[in-house]
Amino acid sequence: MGVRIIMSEPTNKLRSLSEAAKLVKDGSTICLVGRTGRANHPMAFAYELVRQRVKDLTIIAVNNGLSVDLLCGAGCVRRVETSCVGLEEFGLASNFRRAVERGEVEVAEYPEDLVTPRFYATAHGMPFYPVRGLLGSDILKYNEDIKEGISPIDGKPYSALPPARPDWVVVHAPIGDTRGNVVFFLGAGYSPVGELEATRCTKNNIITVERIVPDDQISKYIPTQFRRSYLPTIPEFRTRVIVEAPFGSHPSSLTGVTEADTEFIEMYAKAGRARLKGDPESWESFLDKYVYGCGTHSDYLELVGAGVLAKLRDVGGDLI
Amino acid sequence: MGVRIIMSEPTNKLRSLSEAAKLVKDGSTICLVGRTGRANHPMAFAYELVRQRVKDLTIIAVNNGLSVDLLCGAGCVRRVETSCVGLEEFGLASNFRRAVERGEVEVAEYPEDLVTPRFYATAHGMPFYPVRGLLGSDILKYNEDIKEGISPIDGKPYSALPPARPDWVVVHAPIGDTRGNVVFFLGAGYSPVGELEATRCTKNNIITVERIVPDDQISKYIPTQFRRSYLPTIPEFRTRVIVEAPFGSHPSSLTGVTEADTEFIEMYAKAGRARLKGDPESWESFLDKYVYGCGTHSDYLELVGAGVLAKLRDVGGDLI
Amino acid sequence: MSDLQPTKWEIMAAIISHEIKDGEVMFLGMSTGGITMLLHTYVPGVGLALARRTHAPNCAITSTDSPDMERILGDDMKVISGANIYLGEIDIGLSSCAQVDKYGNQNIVCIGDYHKPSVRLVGPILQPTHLAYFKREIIAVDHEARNFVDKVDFISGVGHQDLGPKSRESIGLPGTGPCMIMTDLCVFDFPLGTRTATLKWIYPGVTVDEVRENTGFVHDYMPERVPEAPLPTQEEIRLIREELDPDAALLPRS
Amino acid sequence: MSDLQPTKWEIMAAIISHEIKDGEVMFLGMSTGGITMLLHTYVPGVGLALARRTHAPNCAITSTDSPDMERILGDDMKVISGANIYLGEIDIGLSSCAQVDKYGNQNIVCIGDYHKPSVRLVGPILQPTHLAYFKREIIAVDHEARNFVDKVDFISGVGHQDLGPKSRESIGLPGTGPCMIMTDLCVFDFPLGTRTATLKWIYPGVTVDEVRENTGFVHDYMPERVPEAPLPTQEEIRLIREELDPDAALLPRS
Repeated sequence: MGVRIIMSEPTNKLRSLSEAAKLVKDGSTICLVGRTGRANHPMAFAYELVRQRVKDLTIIAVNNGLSVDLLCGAGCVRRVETSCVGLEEFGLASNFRRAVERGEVEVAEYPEDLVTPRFYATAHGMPFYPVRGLLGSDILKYNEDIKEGISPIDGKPYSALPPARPDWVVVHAPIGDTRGNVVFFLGAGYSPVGELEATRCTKNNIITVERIVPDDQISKYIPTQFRRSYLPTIPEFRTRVIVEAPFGSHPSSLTGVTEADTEFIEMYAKAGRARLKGDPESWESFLDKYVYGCGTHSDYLELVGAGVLAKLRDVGGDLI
Repeated sequence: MGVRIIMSEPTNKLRSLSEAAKLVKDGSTICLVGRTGRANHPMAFAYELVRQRVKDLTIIAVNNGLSVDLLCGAGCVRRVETSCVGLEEFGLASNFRRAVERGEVEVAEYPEDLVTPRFYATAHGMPFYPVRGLLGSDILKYNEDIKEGISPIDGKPYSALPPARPDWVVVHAPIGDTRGNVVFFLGAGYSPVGELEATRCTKNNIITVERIVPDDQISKYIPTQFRRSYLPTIPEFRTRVIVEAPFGSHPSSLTGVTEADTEFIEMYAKAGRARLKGDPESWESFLDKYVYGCGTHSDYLELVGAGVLAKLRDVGGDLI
Repeated sequence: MSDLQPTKWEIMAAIISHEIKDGEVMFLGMSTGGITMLLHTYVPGVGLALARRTHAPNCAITSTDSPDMERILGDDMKVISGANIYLGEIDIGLSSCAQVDKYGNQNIVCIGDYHKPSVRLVGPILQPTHLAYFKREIIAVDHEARNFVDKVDFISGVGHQDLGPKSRESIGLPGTGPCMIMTDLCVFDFPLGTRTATLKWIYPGVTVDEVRENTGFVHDYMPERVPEAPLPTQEEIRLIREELDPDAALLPRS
Repeated sequence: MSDLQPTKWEIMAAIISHEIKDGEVMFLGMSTGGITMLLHTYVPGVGLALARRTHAPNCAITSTDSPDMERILGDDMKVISGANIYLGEIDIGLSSCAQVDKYGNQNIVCIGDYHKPSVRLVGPILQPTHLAYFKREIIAVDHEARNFVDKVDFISGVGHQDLGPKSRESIGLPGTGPCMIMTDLCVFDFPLGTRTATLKWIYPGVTVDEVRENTGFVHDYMPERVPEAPLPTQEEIRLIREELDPDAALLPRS
């Protein structure tokens, strides 16, 4: 009897932004891990979800801002599970505010330190994550997913958080290869804890990166100043698809690569505020121009302008 | 009104091995984080506990071996909470075996992956750590600290592990300073997860190190080959006392610093086996010679012999 | 040499300094720039540095949002890592809110009915955890009447509540809760007997009427005359102006 | 050219190879050297490499205790990181024990009464978790009568138990439990009907009597003639001897 001799062929997980976004069906639960307000948001992916007019999303978000606000403002969201949606120095997230105030979006409230533990619980096979820090707060009153129980160890009350079960986790990172290996850079006081915890709770991870580098050569493309540090990674085993999206966090920043585009965010926030106050025109223009009017992410980057983008690259980014 | 002007004076946490061991009272619960069998055990500290004839210890141990076996063999232990006590290629841990078979030491059984979560639970304020992987096993039958409950989230049964509440955590590491800052080196496939998780659940950490280096200069003393990596650390805030104990893991290894002394362990294991079979003489000689007969850790090292010790240093150790 | 007159910010920094005991660890919440940065980061940061220079050389902070401040204060701003919230290793927290009530309950989630709010705010962020685990909390709020309400619309930070016979401890919270409300007009504390906000000090030039007009809840204790806040000593003012913040980069001089 | 005769180790490696489906992830337990290393590390390691060279090019292993083996097998031993035990991402585990019963329950904790054991063993290590979460488990045991008991003294790895109407699933275990017991004489499996150990294959030269004498539990199915284990093909033997393990550093040739 003969034996088939087959050499292992690593799977090419590279997809277009549009193909990747099509994975997210109406009514899905997705995890968008941006960092408070305007850092490290997978914005290119969020824009693409808007373009594809995805509806009724449930978004699990760590301290969030731009990405959730955009999706709320475009009518893609039914529910947000989060500790925060805000735009930091640019004020409240007006689209999120408006959607919640009109009852269009419901919120499940979690404190900041209990968002990633919901991923931890899933990744560790815990049936729930028991805590005591919520006793007495109205989070227990209004978040109906959190249940009260009595500890079998000490007989005292506790609150049980539900493990996070996202259909898809979406993360933006600096570099990756077509097999789905991904590397993050580090910034002052920053490590991508939320991103890593979230990607560990599923294999349905959609990773957008600034640049796809040749397979097995990822370490060559790490900028010199980061090479002396341990860098957080996502192993290929955990990546479902990977997408090349340069400036894929714009207008938010990407640690070690791109600064936030504060002028753009100012314009964005102003449009949201006007709409909240009853004047929807500038918000609709924003969507028409930067989202629906752009067939692809490249069109968007062209609109933003190469000159503007070049100024946003920080030291690590120069080398990408 | 005058104001006292006082400049901050960092606390000197350096203590002798004997002073540090005196912190552990009879009946205490201590956590000894060795790595399976014969790696990274805080042996100098364990010997000193024997010298001080500490009694009735409860030991919380991750996969363990030499240190628990020694303390069982010297009659210091009442109870062990662990996933494993064994000597790897040197066979079963005879002193642990004997003590358990004679009913002198009781064991609380935990699987390997559920030992460090007990530290995680304490460090994260969890009232208990809920799991499902024990259903059907006799661990639930015989470990009375693990309680059964019904999840308030899905209504199905789970097991609640008690958080670890050690009075003291003892860890051996390569280098540290008098303020209590400590650095671990890395080995193939090794990171000191158990050590770090354990030290995070209390401030009562006793750290023994191969070498005390000048304050604020710890990074200078990291051997070159480790400098390109992120190295795990214990911050001074978590250290109660620090002790200089060169070859403080002997005869177990210390990752990146010292190889295991396999001849010594062979001799040790043989003495334990003989005692288990009813011939206590060689075990008693071992204790008399290497523990009671040594006033200090230096005496012990002298007995082992400088020539033997020198051969055990591996590449990282040369630079210590 | 004439006496140095402290600014409002210096008075607040000194009050925070005096609140910190030696060896204590402070935790600051997130700031978003502007006046918030001043009230929630620079004032307590300078307060901590002042404490380290005077009576509490071993106090420390876990982190700040401001690398600039850490650079300016240098060794006077001891930043430590590894303090554990859940083990009660944070002694003093500092946070803000959109609403606070007389029990010290705080709200940063919404104004109005939760399901149909008139204003949806950012969300709870870390506030529930501050108020559950930190040994004590300083609530720092701009003194506007709408911020001081009889009952907050959403308890995102648990104060002393209206617990009746129940204490915070009885409901399972390890921290002792808010120890003061510090505003730009005055300081309230929560005396052990009533555990309700009681006007403790007003800053120089502020009147009780002014406080009353700008406070939306009724105080159990609101006398005609309230002690003026203890002012920083000449030496403390000198330390702030000459050594800690010589360029007035953190605390404005007026 | 005469036919290559497979060794016992090659037969076992090929059986493991055939058990692995393409894309599957294998997890090996801890080995402590000697014969254990051969049975629990080298045999399954070569089995995996053989699967990758033949029908399962995308199977992988999470880690091994043997950097030497990983070096020898090179690209044929795909080691992946990031597979999650609790999410069911391990397809096949391999573990040993001091006792196994006919339901595939395993024991590595003690022999005799738990509170007064005649032999205290190492403890459960990772076995409970293997048997709870891995999709299926290969139990690899030296074939001695004392290792095969009617009822294990301590269930540290949950097999198909004597659950009566209850299934593993009904008690909340996501993995499907042991799929085979592989010894140095034979292979048992657990057919769906009875879920009790049933002699499936014996190796060339081994008799049913020999198995019976060395097996301490009663089989529901122990016929006079049991099929001989499927032998590796000539090409598989060639791959092992010429390409995977040319120096016989892993599997002894006799």
